[in-house]
Amino acid sequence: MAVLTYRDALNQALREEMQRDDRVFLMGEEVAEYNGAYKVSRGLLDEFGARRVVDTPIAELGFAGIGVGAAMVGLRPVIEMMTWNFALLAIDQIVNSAAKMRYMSGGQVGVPIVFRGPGGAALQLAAQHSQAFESWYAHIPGLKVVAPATPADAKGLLKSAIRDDDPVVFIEGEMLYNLKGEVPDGGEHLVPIGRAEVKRAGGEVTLVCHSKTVAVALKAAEELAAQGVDAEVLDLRSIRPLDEAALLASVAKTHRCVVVEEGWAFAGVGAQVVDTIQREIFDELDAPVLRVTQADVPMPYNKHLEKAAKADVPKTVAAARKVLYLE
Amino acid sequence: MAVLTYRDALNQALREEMQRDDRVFLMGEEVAEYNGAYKVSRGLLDEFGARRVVDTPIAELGFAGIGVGAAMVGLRPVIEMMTWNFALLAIDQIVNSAAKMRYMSGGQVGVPIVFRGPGGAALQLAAQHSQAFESWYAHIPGLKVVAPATPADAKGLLKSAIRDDDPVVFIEGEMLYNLKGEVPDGGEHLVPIGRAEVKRAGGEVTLVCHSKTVAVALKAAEELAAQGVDAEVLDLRSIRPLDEAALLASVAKTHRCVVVEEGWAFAGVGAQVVDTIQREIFDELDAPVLRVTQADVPMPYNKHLEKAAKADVPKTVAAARKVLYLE
Amino acid sequence: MTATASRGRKPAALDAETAGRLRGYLRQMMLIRHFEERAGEAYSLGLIGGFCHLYIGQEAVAVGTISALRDDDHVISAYREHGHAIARGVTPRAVMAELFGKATGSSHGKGGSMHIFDAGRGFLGGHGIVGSHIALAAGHAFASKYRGQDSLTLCFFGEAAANIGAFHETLNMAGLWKLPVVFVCENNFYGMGTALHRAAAIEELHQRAASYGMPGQAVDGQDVMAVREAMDQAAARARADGTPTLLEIRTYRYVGHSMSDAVHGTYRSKEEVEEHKRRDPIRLLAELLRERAGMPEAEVDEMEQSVKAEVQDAWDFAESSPDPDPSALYTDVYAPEA
Amino acid sequence: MTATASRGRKPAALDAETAGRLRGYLRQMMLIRHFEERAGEAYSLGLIGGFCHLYIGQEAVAVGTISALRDDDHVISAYREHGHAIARGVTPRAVMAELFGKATGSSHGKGGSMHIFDAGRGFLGGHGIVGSHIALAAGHAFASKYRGQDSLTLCFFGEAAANIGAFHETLNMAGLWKLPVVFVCENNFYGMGTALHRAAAIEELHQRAASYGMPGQAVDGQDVMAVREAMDQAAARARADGTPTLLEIRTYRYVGHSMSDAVHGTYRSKEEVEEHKRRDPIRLLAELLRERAGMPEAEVDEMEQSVKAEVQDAWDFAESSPDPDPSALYTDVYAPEA
Ligand SMILES: Cc1ncc(C[n+]2csc(CCOP(=O)(O)OP(=O)(O)O)c2C)c(N)n1
Ligand SMILES: Cc1ncc(C[n+]2csc(CCOP(=O)(O)OP(=O)(O)O)c2C)c(N)n1
Ligand SMILES: [Mg+2]
Ligand SMILES: [Mg+2]
Repeated sequence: MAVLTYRDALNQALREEMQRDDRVFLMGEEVAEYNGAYKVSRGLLDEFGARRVVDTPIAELGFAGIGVGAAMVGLRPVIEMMTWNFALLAIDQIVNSAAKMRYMSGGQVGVPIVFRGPGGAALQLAAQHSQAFESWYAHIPGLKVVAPATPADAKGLLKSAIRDDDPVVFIEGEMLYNLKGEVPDGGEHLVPIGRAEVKRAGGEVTLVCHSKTVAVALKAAEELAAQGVDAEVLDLRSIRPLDEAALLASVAKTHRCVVVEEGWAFAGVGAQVVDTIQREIFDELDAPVLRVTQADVPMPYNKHLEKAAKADVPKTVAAARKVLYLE
Repeated sequence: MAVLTYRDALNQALREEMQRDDRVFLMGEEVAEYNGAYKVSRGLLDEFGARRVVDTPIAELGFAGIGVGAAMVGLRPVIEMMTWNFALLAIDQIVNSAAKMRYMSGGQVGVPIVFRGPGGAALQLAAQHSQAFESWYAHIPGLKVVAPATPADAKGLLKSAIRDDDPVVFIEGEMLYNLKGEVPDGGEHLVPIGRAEVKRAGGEVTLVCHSKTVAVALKAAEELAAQGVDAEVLDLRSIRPLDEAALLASVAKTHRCVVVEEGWAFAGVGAQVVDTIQREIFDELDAPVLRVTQADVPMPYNKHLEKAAKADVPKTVAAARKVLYLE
Repeated sequence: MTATASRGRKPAALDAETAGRLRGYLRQMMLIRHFEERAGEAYSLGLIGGFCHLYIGQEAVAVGTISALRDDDHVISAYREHGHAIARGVTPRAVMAELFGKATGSSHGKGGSMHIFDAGRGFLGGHGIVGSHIALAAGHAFASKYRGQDSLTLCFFGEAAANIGAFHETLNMAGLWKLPVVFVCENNFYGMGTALHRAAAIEELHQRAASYGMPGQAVDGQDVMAVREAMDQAAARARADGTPTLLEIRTYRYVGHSMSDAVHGTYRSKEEVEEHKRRDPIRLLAELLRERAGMPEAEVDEMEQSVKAEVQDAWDFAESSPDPDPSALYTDVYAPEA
Repeated sequence: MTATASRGRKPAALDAETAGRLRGYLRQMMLIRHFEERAGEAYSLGLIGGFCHLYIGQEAVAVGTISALRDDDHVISAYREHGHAIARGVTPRAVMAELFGKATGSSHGKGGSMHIFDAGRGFLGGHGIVGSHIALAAGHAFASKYRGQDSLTLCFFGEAAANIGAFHETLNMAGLWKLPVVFVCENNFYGMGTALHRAAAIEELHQRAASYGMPGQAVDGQDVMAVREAMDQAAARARADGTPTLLEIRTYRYVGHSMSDAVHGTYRSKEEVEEHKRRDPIRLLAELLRERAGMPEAEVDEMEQSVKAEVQDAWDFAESSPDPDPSALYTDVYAPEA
């Protein structure tokens, strides 16, 4: 297994799938000549040319729609959103066109497309540039939503997303691009959409997380271990479909759960996780499920305020101790 | 008290607030000469003229932004979305501009604006025209979200929304416009934002609902009464802020709860209701909270399929019986 | 490029090929007209639900443009698309059954009036969000070019859609990348109750093409030959090197915006509607065929009988077709598992 | 209307009033330039975080336009707005402290570089979503008109923003309703790494005004007098009857798009940047004042010392100011309870 950054793992996935299937192309702002705002598409223009790596004007609604239109007639577009914050401008095409097309055409017209780009907060980018929208997209039937936390998952899920026959919202962690990790070799490393993964096994409390909060949960689990608490870390990886089986199996074992996510609390991903757990295994729960989320405010610029706003290790440890009635 | 339709109650609220405050104006597609696509603004052009009742081109993003801009400098715009489905095109202005402005300007620039229009499904309007987005807006700090179920609440909440100094997303029930009900007389009938209401008192199970599902829950409560079950119907009215005190008081009394909503299940309003209940009064719950939602599919056109997709009385009764362990 | 192509033609006799072609157009236009009249009737009877937007008065636009297409081209439209679908060869049975919400409908009853699809005929909807499908059209055209084909995409939208962002973003990219789309702005002078001049800062909408480096042209949409001529030129440009065109085709709807909208009295006068009806595209074409191809009156009557029978058959088919199976609620959300 | 207004002026002596005014512009431009250089320095030292977009090279646009405003006008901009804020009179202290994220910053440390606000001076941001604030500008202008005032709104955006939907929707409504906005498209020929000709189907962006029934004009943005002249005309139209104008002001940024973007080497050559620097707006104005108003070299040196001192003071102020109180995290989400 090679050690790759999350960025290079994504780049490999794109390259391999473009080599494999001429129908796959990449389109978005700065993806070609600039090699990507976050350099995920580095080298792809050189290798595949301007036919398949397409720089666009700043026109998210328009090029998202062009992607959907191309997918309707059999191409397999990968549409890069420079960040998911800007995708609000394109959300009509994602929700009203891509997610509905197969259904409203009575099954005639599918939309095999991937919308991808960084989501969530980076550092000091302030209110308009620091938002995590996975719960929004996961609300919508017709879409699939994935958010990988590691280089291996980034590569394997992106390849699965590109091969998927339905629209996939692929949310990368803006702070994860430089993260290194082992990635299985070869062009057939596929991580199935809809499958969570236990990133650390434990018996006393389940920490549910995805994307950037996987590192938070793992760190919290270490600290908890030092305090004598054995935490399991469950990385959802896919938000829709949600791997209910894996979720319920873990919580049925630990009887306690904390959900850690980057986004806001109200009707966030964690709310759905809570709903699922209490509905399905109410009697297994020894304590209410608690959540660690972004503070319920737009993201401030000042770095201390920003830090205080984010889901982090101390908040996660505290929540875990609380569901264990340790404080 | 006069008996008014929901439509006329909204119309009165607009008229009274426009009479009271010259800063209030109404803008949107077909609001003026056509008297509104759903006739909510009937007569307003005649009374207030084209300065204050403004027909727009089809340009949701643009006129939402014009509304936000006008609010930033002290006007109090009411922006009609012909339906909330089309507001996806304007959501960048609602989320990235209106909701963030006060915060990112350090408190200098508020946005006293109301975005209003019909939400949810009507009859056979199919996938692109039958969506309930309240959970999306309620996810966003900086916004308030209300969804009245009765003429009295429609009037009282719209007046409060117009007087509010922050952006309010006001979601009307497309099927409720002809609903009649008593409305308190006088220009100072204000229903506070953030306050739920018990629409029917009961002791054995709480049916949480809002907007169109209030009628569903009331009907279900009647059927349950006939079956010897005493249900309480709690109309949230405001989704954000959520009246947690009223919610918890009711469920602490009944120990059982069903949430009925029009939208999809995943990370819907009900998921947040569940999260709140189990977090705050875990030990009061005698059964898991269950939810009745739209089927997890885009809305089909065929009327039988559509009916089967919607939250309805039989599904609500069944869920209530289930949390009472009656089946 | 603002002159309509119909001016200055002399009333010479038509050659047999042209006359034959025009007879075909006439029948298609009559079929669409009659289909829409019966759809309106079915709506009043409660056999059709939801929103239903009729195409009556605009038939020459659909027929004049779509007749120029090849099988490998694509057509996409908004919610007023029954006529476009029929002109493209979607059967009246499939369209009517869709309006009736039946399993035999073109979208198996899941789409309804606003979402007619027939992928086999390259008819890609039926879309309900004003302007959004304009971008989809550019996507189909992008795919043609990507694959090295010379097929084109024909995209219909109303004049009110020319004020929304998707129009602008798409036309800019289509102009920039030379995407083979013929953008047909059907200017019927109203978007719901809003007159063109109350919604657009300029009324000569075809001039907006200049902002996107593409040809633009105003066309008389009640003259099917003029429409076809403009379309032929636009199609030739699209096939040659991908050059897109913005055709502003001026027409009129004789009916309300949708079934709940009155024909006149709210935003337009009875006189205005009557005035426009004087240039009815079907009558104009029938007269032309009479004058310049000696078509006997009886032939028009025959056509009328034949389209009536065809539409009645479609109605009967739709009415007697089954509703979708209840299990259909849950299919077509995602692709079936492989 | 495409000729730039600067052509054909003769090098006659300037009258005292003009010379005085231009001296003021020169100092402002030098202040902005120096402020930005120091902001870049502070960024490298880690005193500023997040995204930071410098305005170096474009100073004549801000100064030439904003100098024409009255106190009751509004100014709104995108994320490259430090220069616009300073030209509008927001103090370098308040701007620098905002960049440092301090409680004394113009947005109390919550906004940062992209969200400078000073409501008291009618400076309404600092917005980060390309194009969206163009609609906000039209809203401010709508309010002026609603209140019967003749104040106007000045809206800055980059040339790449002219391809996004908000631009189109807003300009159409502004043209239709005659909203008093001066739309200033600062054409610096690149949107991040994308050259104008790779993003827009036409390069003469001012011509897009024709689609919206408003005047459009290309202006030499390195010549502050030409900018001011075009702005005066646009402002007069806006105040007279609300007529909006699209000014495409051609300029150049001497620095990268943001701090992580190289000055040259990726999407533009060193030669190209050097070539543009030859028409540096500050040097051009200093030369003009020397030639036509006999301004001694020493005065430029003095100005330089004075702006340096002012920026150093802003830096010291920012550095020594406190961070916001931790409780500030939760304020300003909603209006305080009455
Ligand atoms: C984005 C959006 N806004 C509003 C509507 C509601 N609506 C449906 S059709 C229509 C008028 C469109 O007029 P035009 O484009 O001229 O087409 P026509 O109906 O005349 O064929 C409106 C406002 C919509 N469907 N989508
Ligand atoms: C809607 C949106 N898409 C993409 C971005 C990312 N982005 C920020 S600035 C920029 C380039 C804008 O260029 P231009 O409008 O020419 O302004 P300039 O930076 O040259 O001043 C891009 C793509 C954004 N902020 N908003
Ligand atoms: Mg129209
Ligand atoms: Mg630029």
